[in-house]
Amino acid sequence: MLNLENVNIFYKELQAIWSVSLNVQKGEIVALIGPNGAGKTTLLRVISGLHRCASGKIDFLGRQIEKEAPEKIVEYGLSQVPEGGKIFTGMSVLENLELGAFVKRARKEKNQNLEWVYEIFPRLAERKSQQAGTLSGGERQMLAIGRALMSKPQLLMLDEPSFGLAPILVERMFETIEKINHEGLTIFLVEQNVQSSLELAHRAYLLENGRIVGEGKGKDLLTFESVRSSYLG
Amino acid sequence: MKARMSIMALVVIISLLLASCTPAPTPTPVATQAPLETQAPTATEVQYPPAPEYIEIGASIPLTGKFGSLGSQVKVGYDYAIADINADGGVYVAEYGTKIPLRLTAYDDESDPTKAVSNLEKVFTENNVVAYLGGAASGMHAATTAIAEKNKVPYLGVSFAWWNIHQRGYKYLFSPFPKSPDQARDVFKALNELVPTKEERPTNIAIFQEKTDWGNELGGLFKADAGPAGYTVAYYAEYAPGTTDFSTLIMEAQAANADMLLGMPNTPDGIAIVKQAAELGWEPKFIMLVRAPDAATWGEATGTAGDSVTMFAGWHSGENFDGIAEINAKHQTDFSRPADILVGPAYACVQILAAGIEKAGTLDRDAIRDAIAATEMMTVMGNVSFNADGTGNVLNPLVQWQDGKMELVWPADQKTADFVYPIP
Amino acid sequence: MQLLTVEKLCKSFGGLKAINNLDFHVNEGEIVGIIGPNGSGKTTSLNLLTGFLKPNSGRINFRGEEIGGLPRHIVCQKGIARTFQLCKPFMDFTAMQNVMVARAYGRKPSANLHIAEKESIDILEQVGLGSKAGILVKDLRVMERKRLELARALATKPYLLLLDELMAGLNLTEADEACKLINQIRESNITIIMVEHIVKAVTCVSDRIIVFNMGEKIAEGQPEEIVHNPKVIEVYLGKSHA
Amino acid sequence: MLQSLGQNLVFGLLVGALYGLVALGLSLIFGVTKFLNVAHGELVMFGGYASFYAFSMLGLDPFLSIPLTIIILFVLGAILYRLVFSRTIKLPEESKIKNTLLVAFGLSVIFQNLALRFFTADERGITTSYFSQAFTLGGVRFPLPKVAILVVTVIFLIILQLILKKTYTGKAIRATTQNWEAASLMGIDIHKVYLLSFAMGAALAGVAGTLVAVNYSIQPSMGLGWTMKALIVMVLGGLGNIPGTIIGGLILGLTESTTSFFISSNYREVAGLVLFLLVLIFRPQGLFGSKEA
Amino acid sequence: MKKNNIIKLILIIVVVALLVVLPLVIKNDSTINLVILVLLYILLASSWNILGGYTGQTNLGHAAFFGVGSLTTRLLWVNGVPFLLSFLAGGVVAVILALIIGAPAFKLRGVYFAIGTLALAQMLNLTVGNILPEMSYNPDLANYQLLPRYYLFLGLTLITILTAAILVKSRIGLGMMAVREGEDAAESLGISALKHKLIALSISAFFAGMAGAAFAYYHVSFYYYMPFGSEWTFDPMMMAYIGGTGTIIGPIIGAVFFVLLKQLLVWNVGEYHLIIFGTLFILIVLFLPGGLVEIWQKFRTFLTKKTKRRKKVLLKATIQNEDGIQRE
Repeated sequence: MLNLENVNIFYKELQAIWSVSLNVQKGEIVALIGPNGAGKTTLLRVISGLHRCASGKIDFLGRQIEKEAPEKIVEYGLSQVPEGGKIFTGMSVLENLELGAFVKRARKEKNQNLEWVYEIFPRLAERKSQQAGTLSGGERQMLAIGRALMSKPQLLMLDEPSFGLAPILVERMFETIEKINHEGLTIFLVEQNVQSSLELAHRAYLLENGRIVGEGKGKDLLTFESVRSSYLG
Repeated sequence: MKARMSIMALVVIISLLLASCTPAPTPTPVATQAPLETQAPTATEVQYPPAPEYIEIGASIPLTGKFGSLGSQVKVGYDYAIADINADGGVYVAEYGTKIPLRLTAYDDESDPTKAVSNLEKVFTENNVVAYLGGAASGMHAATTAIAEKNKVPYLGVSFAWWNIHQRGYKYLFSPFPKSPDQARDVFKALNELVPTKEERPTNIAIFQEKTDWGNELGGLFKADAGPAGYTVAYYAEYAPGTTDFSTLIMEAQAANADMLLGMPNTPDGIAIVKQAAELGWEPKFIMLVRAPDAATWGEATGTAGDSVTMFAGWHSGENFDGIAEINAKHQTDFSRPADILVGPAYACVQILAAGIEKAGTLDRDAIRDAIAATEMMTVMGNVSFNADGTGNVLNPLVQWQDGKMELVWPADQKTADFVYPIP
Repeated sequence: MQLLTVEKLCKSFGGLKAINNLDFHVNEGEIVGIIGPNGSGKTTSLNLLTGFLKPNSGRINFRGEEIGGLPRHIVCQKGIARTFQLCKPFMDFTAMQNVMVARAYGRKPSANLHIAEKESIDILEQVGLGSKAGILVKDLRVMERKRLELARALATKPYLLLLDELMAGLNLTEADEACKLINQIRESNITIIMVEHIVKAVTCVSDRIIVFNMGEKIAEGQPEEIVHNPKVIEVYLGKSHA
Repeated sequence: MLQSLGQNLVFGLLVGALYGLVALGLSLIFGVTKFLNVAHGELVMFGGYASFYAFSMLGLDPFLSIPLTIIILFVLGAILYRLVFSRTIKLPEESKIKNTLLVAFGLSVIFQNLALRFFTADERGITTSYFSQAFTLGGVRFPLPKVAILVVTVIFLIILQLILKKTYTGKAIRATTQNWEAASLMGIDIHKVYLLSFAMGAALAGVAGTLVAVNYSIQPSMGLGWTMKALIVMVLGGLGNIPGTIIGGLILGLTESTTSFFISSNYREVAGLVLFLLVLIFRPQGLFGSKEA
Repeated sequence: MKKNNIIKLILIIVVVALLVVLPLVIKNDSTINLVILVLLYILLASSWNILGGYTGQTNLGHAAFFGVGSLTTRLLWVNGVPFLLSFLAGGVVAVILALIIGAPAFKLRGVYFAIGTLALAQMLNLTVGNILPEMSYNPDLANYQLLPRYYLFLGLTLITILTAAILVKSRIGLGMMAVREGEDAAESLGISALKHKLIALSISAFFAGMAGAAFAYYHVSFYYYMPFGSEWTFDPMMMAYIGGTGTIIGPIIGAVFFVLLKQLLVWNVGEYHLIIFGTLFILIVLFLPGGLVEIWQKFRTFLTKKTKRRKKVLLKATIQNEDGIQRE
């Protein structure tokens, strides 16, 4: 579904990602883990078209997307939940969700999708007319995911959905992700929370210093020494 | 690297020096100063020195900025007069025994007195002008006349009524234009003549004084002359030029039961005053705004609000002096309307200057200055002579906007239309 | 001897308590590592120590003086220097000028720029940038920028040096170099606090490690203890690992 | 006295609405794109001339020509964005503000001189047949052209709010303002949004220009004065805060009119500037801005 | 390096000497007036640059200091205070104004600082216009001489440039530039940003005030409020940007270029000169963010790259040749 081949990324003159190749198959949950500064977010930004890669190929559903504008990539069915959610705090919850369905493809099915998102996150339905800026951290993250789901994506990329959440909320968050996946959505997950994400993911990649240093079935990778050493030494 | 930068700086500075040495693109004639030991012309054979190609005149005129509409009129007057004189070969200068054409070098000063000053300096040194023609508006003249005095160049200017500037002892300044004292005196004189029945006349005057030196002068004179002429100043207010909102002044004038308005606003301020007066329902019987309605677009811009407003224009195309018909014809072709009010006085300036040069018989500035001072001649604005302070003795016609057109309503022997009173 | 003592330090943004009743101390000559996951309050506490933020309550005592809430340039002049997580070099300056600024202003500044220049060269040599003195920061590589950031902090002649995620983004060899550098700095009698995300980054040099989570101190001890501390492992890898 | 004060306050409010409308476009543009378009006053001028010529040549009532003015200025705004301003869009915020300030300053020089060439330096104004009509309420006069200011301003405020709140395009504009990155992750073409907001801001300047031509007069060098007013109002209302901008305008109008009433009309502009500086010092986020914005 | 410095010094001496003898050689008043105008703008642009270019604070209220300087000097001078005293008072009063407004102004950042200073100058402009609406005349018109005024401007300009050059090489100057490059980092290194901004503002204001004082001495007649007009801020600022901010030579080149170009356009294209000028200005801002100085630098790097490449090509060629020879 998503296929990266030898992607190199620079920030100004500094190389952030070194020849990364990875793929995500339909129906999978794939996790990308690694410590701070490893380049995970950068990689997601490039996939979404927010930043250009210097070289390499990115293929999504048979389309070359490495040179496409972000709005086109969303149109093709690839949505991202950015780090920290980045919800529109000055707008109501409902408006945030409506914006999620901005692309033409999703606008027609807006109401249907809205019901679907409310079903997944009943909390959002309760707060739909509330200003998004007044939501709690967990609710914000739900909103961010809900908003991305509104575009009816085929592949959902999540950048640290557990960031800043209390442990119980993290657990629920991962349960939700699993649930969404069961409904047929492919998921590409970027996480620092190694334990939960590896338990959840079918497959995982370990990114360190801009390079893929490990790859494997999610639970296998959990016992992989490099993961442990990558964090704890 | 820095050394090379300095080289560049040097190159730039040298090019600057070169640029400033090279003359302006228009070739400047080598203006020979009039030799002082002029030979007494003998009847038989006279040896004339080679005549300069042109008689150089310089001006700085506000063609843009807030006085742009006044300056453009003045410029047209100058251009017409010079064209007319040059069509005849120019001005006869006895010293050279020939007619020499006039050439005006005029720069736009963007209604900025500082720029006007440097423009006049520029034409003085680069074109070696024998005389200056003024721009427009008192505030501009105030800055430029000092330059004329400093450079000892005769200066003829219209479109300014500021009297006080003539009291600074300037020798080179001449202005064939009605001055504040004339305007203050004549507004009451005209009103008393035009409205013979005392009961019908307005009684309470509101004066809106622009906070400029000329405004201060004229406002004070209005105030001083009102009483003796039988009027009361019910309201007197100052405002800064550029004010967009006059509602407070108008309401206070209204509250003071004023039924007559005197003021000297510039054009945008004047437009705002009459529009807002109408909006607020203030209906004075008589309005005189000395400067604002000068603009040819006044009628169009103010519509009915600006109708019946009067002013002292200094001139009107309907006057019956020689030469006006030709000017009007030309103006009609160029602008599809008879000459604007500042065209005539500007034209007269050039007439006076040409006569002065001819009388002086030389291009010596002091001689020209003395000749101008002794002026006593008919121009397109009537008979002109100068007082010792450089103010002119000229006709001061009262003009009124009627149906989007300017009409001359006073004095009676020149009038083109009847005075409309009270304002309907 | 305690160089720095932090007592009951609190800081909140809006309703969020970023730092909650924090107590810790640093002894003279020590290297203390502060670790914790994202959002645990590491950088906030560093900002509180250096005057970039004003504490809501609590005390920060440095060399017998209360420094909480002092303007940041005063804090620096009192002898606390810091580096930034995202390097903040003066981009249009050369490496040397960067260091010179610090030497001309920090603690015991050299008002004479010629002297400052000489001293700056020494400091650049010390961090291994001697040959890059005249190069614009724009043209330096990441590791070189980090070294420069360090050099700049050292040039203020601090008693206490705070390093904010110095190790992040470095590869193994680079990290080794950094460790060597830090040990070398310790030798010139400078106390160091290293704030890092990854435990590994601080174990090689730290005498003591403090672990933050959710704005509170959850563990403190020798590096070996910390690596095996169940609470720490839980915070990093999840419960089952513990 | 009291009646006179009442009249004063009413005029202050009505004129203030015009200040608000002039600032509205500037504020919209700044809020979305962070362009400091100091050539805004010149756009107001073009709007004024558009309705002036529609009035004098086509005999079109100025209020009926507003749609025409909007179209002209909208297109002009779009061209300006494409040709000039889009080149600064990728700069970081601080240098974007500085660069657009400089660029716009150059533009205002060009516009003024173009206007001079094409429209001459003459003062122009629109005086309709009904301009002096007014109704009186409790002794206070409400002249139609001034009331029209308020009506037009309110109408456009409502239209703008409806666009921003109810349409997808408007929501896209708001989303881009809050976080352009997240907006583009929603599938919003942010360059289109920038273009649109700039053109809309220019169109609003055009509407304001019509009102200026009706109530005051227009000429090529009028721009700077209105830009200055707009800048003050924009900061008073809180950068990019749409309703705040209108309220900021009203406050400026009231400050000016009460100053002329109680002190002297000479100091009405000065009072506005003093108010502005005080607000800047004590509440730099504007009277209605939030600290985050 | 040393050789460069000597060349530089010689160049500076030559330029200064040229400027000193200029009015003695060219006795044309309008040329001297033009050079005075250039000097005035160099003064204003260089003084603006100290705060705007070196310290990174976009000050749109520079005219306030220029105006206050000219107002003070002119008022004192016209009222009989000895010239030298009134002249210096111009600069001093400008500094006092700077110190009064400095602390509150620097609470503002970025766009707020810019608009705030613009409003301040505008406020002074209007107030002075209200209080002193009269034209101010030169008290001694009969004895007006251009030469002393020229040398006054020249001297003042040289002092300003010299001060700026010394300042940026000093510790304070280093601190100022560090504040421009990044306030957070600068403060963390022990620099008080506020103090440095205030120093920069005061120096900038002092020279703007002195420029105003010289203007007051130079101009025969002007309105007191005129030097407060925003064009006295915008023109010098445009010059600094055209030449290159944050450099000593930039504002000088900018001022010379600006005044000359404007004059040339006035002579050659007349009515359209401001339209062309505005277009050129926009092009410079958009495509040459470093100003004219940047062209030079780009040209230099281009040259060095080219020579390097040529050397490489030459080297390659030799190697190939050698190969060739061997093959033969």
